[in-house]
Amino acid sequence: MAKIVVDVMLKPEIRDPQGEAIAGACHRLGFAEVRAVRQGKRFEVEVADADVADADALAIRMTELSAELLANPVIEEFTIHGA
Amino acid sequence: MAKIVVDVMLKPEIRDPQGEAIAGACHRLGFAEVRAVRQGKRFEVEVADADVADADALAIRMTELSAELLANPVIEEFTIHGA
Amino acid sequence: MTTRVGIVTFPGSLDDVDASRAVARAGATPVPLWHGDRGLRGVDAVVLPGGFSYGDYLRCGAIARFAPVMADLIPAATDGLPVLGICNGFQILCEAHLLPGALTRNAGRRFVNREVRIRIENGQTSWTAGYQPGHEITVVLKSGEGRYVADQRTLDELEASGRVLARYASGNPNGSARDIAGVTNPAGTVVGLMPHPEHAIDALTGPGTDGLGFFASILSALADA
Amino acid sequence: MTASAAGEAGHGLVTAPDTVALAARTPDRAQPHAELGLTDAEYASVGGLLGRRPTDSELAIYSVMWSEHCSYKSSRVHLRQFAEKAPPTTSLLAGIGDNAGVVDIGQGYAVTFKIESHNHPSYVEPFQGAATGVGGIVRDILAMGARPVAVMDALRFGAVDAPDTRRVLPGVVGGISFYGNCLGLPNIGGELAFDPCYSGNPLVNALCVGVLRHQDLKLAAARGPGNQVVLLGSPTGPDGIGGASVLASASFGGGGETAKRPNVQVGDPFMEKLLIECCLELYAAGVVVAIQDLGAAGIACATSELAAAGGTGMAVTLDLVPLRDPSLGPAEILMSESQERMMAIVEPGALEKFAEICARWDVPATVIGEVTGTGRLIATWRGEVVVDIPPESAAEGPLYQRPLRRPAGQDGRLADDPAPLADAARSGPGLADRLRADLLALLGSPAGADKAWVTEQYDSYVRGNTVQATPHDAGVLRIDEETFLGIALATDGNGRFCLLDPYAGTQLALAEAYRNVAASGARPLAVTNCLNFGSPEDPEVMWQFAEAVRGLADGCLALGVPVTGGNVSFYNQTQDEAIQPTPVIGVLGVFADVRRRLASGFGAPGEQIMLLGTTAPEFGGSLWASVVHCHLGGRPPAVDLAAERRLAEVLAGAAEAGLLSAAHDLSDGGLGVALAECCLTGADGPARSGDGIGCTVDLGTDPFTALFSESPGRALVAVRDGQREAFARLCAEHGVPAQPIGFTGGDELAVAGAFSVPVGELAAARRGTLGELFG
Ligand SMILES: Nc1ncnc2c1ncn2[C@@H]1O[C@H](COP(=O)(O)OP(=O)(O)O)[C@@H](O)[C@H]1O
Ligand SMILES: [Mg+2]
Repeated sequence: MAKIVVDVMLKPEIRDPQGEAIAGACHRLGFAEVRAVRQGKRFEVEVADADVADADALAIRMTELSAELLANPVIEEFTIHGA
Repeated sequence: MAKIVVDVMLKPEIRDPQGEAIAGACHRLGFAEVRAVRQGKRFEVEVADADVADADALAIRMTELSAELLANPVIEEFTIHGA
Repeated sequence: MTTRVGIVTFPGSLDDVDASRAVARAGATPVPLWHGDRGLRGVDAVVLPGGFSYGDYLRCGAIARFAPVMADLIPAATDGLPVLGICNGFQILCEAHLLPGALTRNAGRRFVNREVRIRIENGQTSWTAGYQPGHEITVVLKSGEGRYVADQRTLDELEASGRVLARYASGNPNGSARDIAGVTNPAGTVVGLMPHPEHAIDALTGPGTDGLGFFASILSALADA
Repeated sequence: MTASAAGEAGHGLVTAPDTVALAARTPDRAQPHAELGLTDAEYASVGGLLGRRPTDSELAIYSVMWSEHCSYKSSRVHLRQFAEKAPPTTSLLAGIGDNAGVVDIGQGYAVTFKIESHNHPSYVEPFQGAATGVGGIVRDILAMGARPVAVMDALRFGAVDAPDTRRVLPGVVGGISFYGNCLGLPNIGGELAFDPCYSGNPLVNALCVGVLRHQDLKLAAARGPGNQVVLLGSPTGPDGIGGASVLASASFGGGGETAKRPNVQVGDPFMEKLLIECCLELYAAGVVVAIQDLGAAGIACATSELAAAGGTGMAVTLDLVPLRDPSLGPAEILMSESQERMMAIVEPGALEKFAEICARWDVPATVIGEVTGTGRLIATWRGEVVVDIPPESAAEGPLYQRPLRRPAGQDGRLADDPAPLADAARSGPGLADRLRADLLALLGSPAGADKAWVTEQYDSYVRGNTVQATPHDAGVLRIDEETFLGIALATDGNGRFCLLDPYAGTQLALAEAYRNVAASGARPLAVTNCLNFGSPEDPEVMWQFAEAVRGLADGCLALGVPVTGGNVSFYNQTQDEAIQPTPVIGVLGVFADVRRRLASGFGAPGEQIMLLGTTAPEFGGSLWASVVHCHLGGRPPAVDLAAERRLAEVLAGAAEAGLLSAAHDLSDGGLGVALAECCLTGADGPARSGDGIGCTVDLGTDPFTALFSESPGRALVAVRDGQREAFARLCAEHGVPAQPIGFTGGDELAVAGAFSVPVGELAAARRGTLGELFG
C-alpha cells in the first residue's frame, strides 16, 4: 500500500483570511515571532500497490487526481509527495 | 525568514467524513486505485529569524503553538517540519 | 434582586441577541459581557451564545477560548459558576476543556438548519432542572460542525455518570457519537448543547416554546441555591 | 482580449507610475485603453474632458467607472421610465441612484432593500463568487445607515444534470451559506431554477434587507470641505483588479475563462460582521457625515461617487491606504476590489471618537484624505499628483442608445402554441392516471422539487425575528417586539415567459412576487429588480431588455408600487448564445401586525378550501408543457394587474380580519403543485415541512386545465371555520371570483372523481430530486 501526500495551498496571490485570523490569534497568545500564517489542506491518499504499474504511472495518476478533484485550479496549487 | 510547516491530521480513530466523501468521488471519477483518503490541514508559518535564538528554541516554540492553538489534542495530532 | 445572566459577545457571536431575549423572557436580567474585558460583572450565570467567534477560522471555538473574558470565566466555571454553551458556545467549552470531547464537521459535510427533537436525558443540571428525564422537546439545530466525538472511554464514562445531557430523538442529523446533542460537567453546572433552545421560546418566530425551560431552569436552580 | 494583454496592462501601470505633469508633457504616449475596455471614442472623450491625455491612474478610473457594470451606459436611457412612470407615493425616503431604496413603513421605521447580481464571478469561482456577492449587497444596505436583517438568494443554473451545474451549484450554495450564516443574517427565501440556457451563465442574485429609524438614514454624499475621508475595514490587496471592467462585463468565449481566473476575490465574512457592528455603533455615536461601501471599482468608485454626490472635491493620498501587498501601484490601489471595506466622511473633531469605536471592534480605520471645495478629485502618490479629474465625469459615464431589433424567431415562438398538446391531454382514455402521473412528474422535476437540499444550508433563525422563511410564499420578519410591525419579501423571475414575451413576462414576474407577498397577508409597498440579460450590443437582446423595462415600469404604475432600485447584469451569454431574458423582481410588503401573517400550508383539517381568481386554459411557457413535453412556445398567460391588485386587497384584508388560516399563491405548475405544497408545508414555523394535512377537492369538468393551467392572479386559501360568510362578502366587495373547491383533511390529496395521492407520496416525489443529484 502506497501512501501519497498531496498538499494543497491557496495560490500566493489569493487572499487567505483564515490564515490572517490565525496569525492574529498567534500574536494575542504571545507568539509575536509569527509573521504570517497560511492555511492549506493536506490529503493522505492510500493507493493499492497492485493497482499501479510503477512509480511514474502513479505520479501521473496522482497529478491527474489532484488537478481534477483535490485542488481547485482557479485558486489553489498542489504538490505531491511520496509518489 | 524561516518557514515552518505544521501538518495537522485527525487521529486515526476519529472518523473523517470529508476524506470518505473524497474517496467516493475518486471512484466515481475512475480513480479505482484509491483505497482511502484522509483530509487534514497544513499550516505554513513564517517566523522572523531575528526573533528566535536557534533551531532548538524555534522547535520548542512551534511545538507549543501547535499543541495550544493549531491542533486540538482531543481529536488531532500534528507534525512539524522545517524547524 | 433579579438573577443576572451574563451573555458573552465574542467578535463573530451571532445569537447573543437571541440568548439575551430568552434570558429576559425567563425573567432574568441579561448582562452583556464583552470578550475583550476582564471580569464577569458579578453575574450569577453565563451563556456562551452561538455564532462564529473569530470567524471560526482554524477550528470552531479554538480562538475564542483564549479571549480575555475566558481567563476569568474558566476558573469561575471550574468553581461552580453555571455556564451554558450553545452551539459555538459548546464548541468553545470543549476547546477550553471545560467539557470533554470535540465537535467536528457534520457527517453529511454540509451546514444543517433544521428543527430537531431532542430527548433530555439528565433533568438535574442547573440548566435542565425544569425538564423531566425522557422529556422530548423541539429546538433548532443550525451548525456545520456539530458532530460530537470523544474516545470510547470518555463516551462510556459520560453514559455511566449520567453526563449525557440530551440526545437527538428524530434521527441523527450530524453523525454525533451515540446521538449526543449535549453534555454536562460532573457537577451539572457547565452544560454544552449543540441545538438552540433560545430559538424555541416563541411560536411566532420558532417551533414553539420548548426551549424556554433551559432559561427557566437556571432561575430556579439559583433561587434554590 | 487575452490573458497577456490584461496582465501586461496591469503590470505596466505598476512599473511606470504616471503623473499628471508627465501626462501633460507626453500627450502622445500610447495607452492600453482598449485592453481596459474603453472604446476609442470613449478614450477620446476622456482626453477631451481633461484637456490632456489621462494618466494611467485616471485611465484606470474611467475604464472601471465607465464599464457597463458601473455606469449603466446601455441601460440608463431605459431605466428612466421607473422614475417617469413612478406611481405617486409618499413612502420613499431614498430611491434609484442611492445605494439602495429606502421605504417608510411607519412608526418611525424605514426599510431598505436591494437585489444584485454576482453572476460572472460565481461561474469562475462559485464558492467565493457567491460569497462575495452576498458580502457586496449587505454593504450596500449597511451604507444606507440600516442594520442588515436578512438575505435572500435567487439562483438559476444550467440543466440539473449537466457537469457544469454539478460544479457550480454546490459551490454557489456553499458560498452563500458560508458568508450569510457567518454574518448572522437569516436567509428568508429565494428561488432555484434550472434551464440549459444558464449553463455557463449561472445567475446568482442576492438580496439584502435592512431596517433603520428615519433619522438614521445616511446618503453617500461627501459634504463639508475639511471633513476627513476615512477608509475602514480590510487592507487593500491585489484582488479583482480590473474585475469591474473585465470580470463583470466581458462575455465568456473561446478560452477567455483562464485569463480571468486570477481575478478571484476572497470573502471574509468575519471581517464583514465586525464592519457591520462597528458601522452601526459609529452611526449611533453620530460621528459619520456620509458613508459609501466599496464594491466594484473600489476606491476609484467610492471617492468619485462621494465627491460627485456632494458637489465637492476630494484629495486623497494613496500612500496612506493600508496595503496587504506593498508592491501595488496607484492605479491598482484605486481599482482593487478587496472586500469588506467602507469609506466614511468624518468631521475632524469626531475622528478620535471614530477611531475609538473602530479599535473596539478591531476594524482598521485610516484617514486617507479630505473633502475639498475645489470640485476636483485629486489623488497623490509618492508626492506626485496622479489623478486630477472632475469627479462627476467619472461617476456619470457615457450614455448609449443601443439599437433594438425584435428577434427574428419571436413570431415563430409565439405561434408554437401548446394548445394542441393540452387538447390531447384532456381527451383520450386513462385521463385520471395521466393527471396523477403528470402531477407527480411536476413535483419531482427540479423546478417543483423540495428545495431543502439548498435551504437547509442556510440559517433562517438567527436574530430571532424570522416569522416565515422557506418554504412559505414570502419571507416574513418581525421588526421589533413592541410594535409588531412586520415586513414580507418575495423574489420571482420566469425566463420562459420572458423569452416568449419580455413585456408580459416581466409583468408576470412582478405580479408573482407581488402576489406572494400578498398571500402572506402583507400589503405590497415597493419593488427592487435585478435584470439579467445577454449582450447589450446584440440588438435582439437589447429589444428584450427594453421590453422588460417597459413592462416593469408600466406594471409598477398599474400596481401602485414604485421601483426603489435595482441592478443590471448584461453579457450573460456564451459566444452568441444569450440566456433567456431573466428579470428577477423583488417585492416588499408591510404588516401593521405581523402576528396576523398567513402561512402557506394547511394548518387544520375540516377547513374550506377556496380558489380565488379566474382560470383559463393557459399553457404557453408553463411548467406542465416544459416538464411533460419539453415544450416552450405560445403566448404566456395573460396578465391582469387590476385583478392582481384586487386579489391582494382581499388577501391583506382577510389576514387582518383573521378570516383565513392559510393562503398560497398559484404559479409554476398551477393549482396541482400549489395544492401539493399546501398539503406539505404545514401552518407554522419557519423552515418547517411537517407531516402535512391532506385535502379533497372537486375540480369540475376539466380537471386537466384546473390542475395545470398557469393563469396568474390566483390564490388558494383555507377559510377558518365560522368565517366563510365574512370571507365571501369580502371577495364580493372587491370583485374577486372565489370558488369553494373542497376541504382540508385526511392524509391524501384527493381530486374527486379522478385520483388521489397519499401525502407521503407527494413528499417522496419532491424530496429525493436534488439530494440524489448533488449528494
Ligand atoms: N435559493 C433559495 N434560497 C432560499 N429559499 C429558496 C431558494 N429557492 C427557493 N426557495 C424557497 O422555496 C420556496 C418555494 O420556492 P418557489 O417555488 O420558487 O416559490 P414561488 O413559486 O411561490 O415563488 C419559497 O419559500 C422560496 O423562498
Ligand atoms: Mg409562492
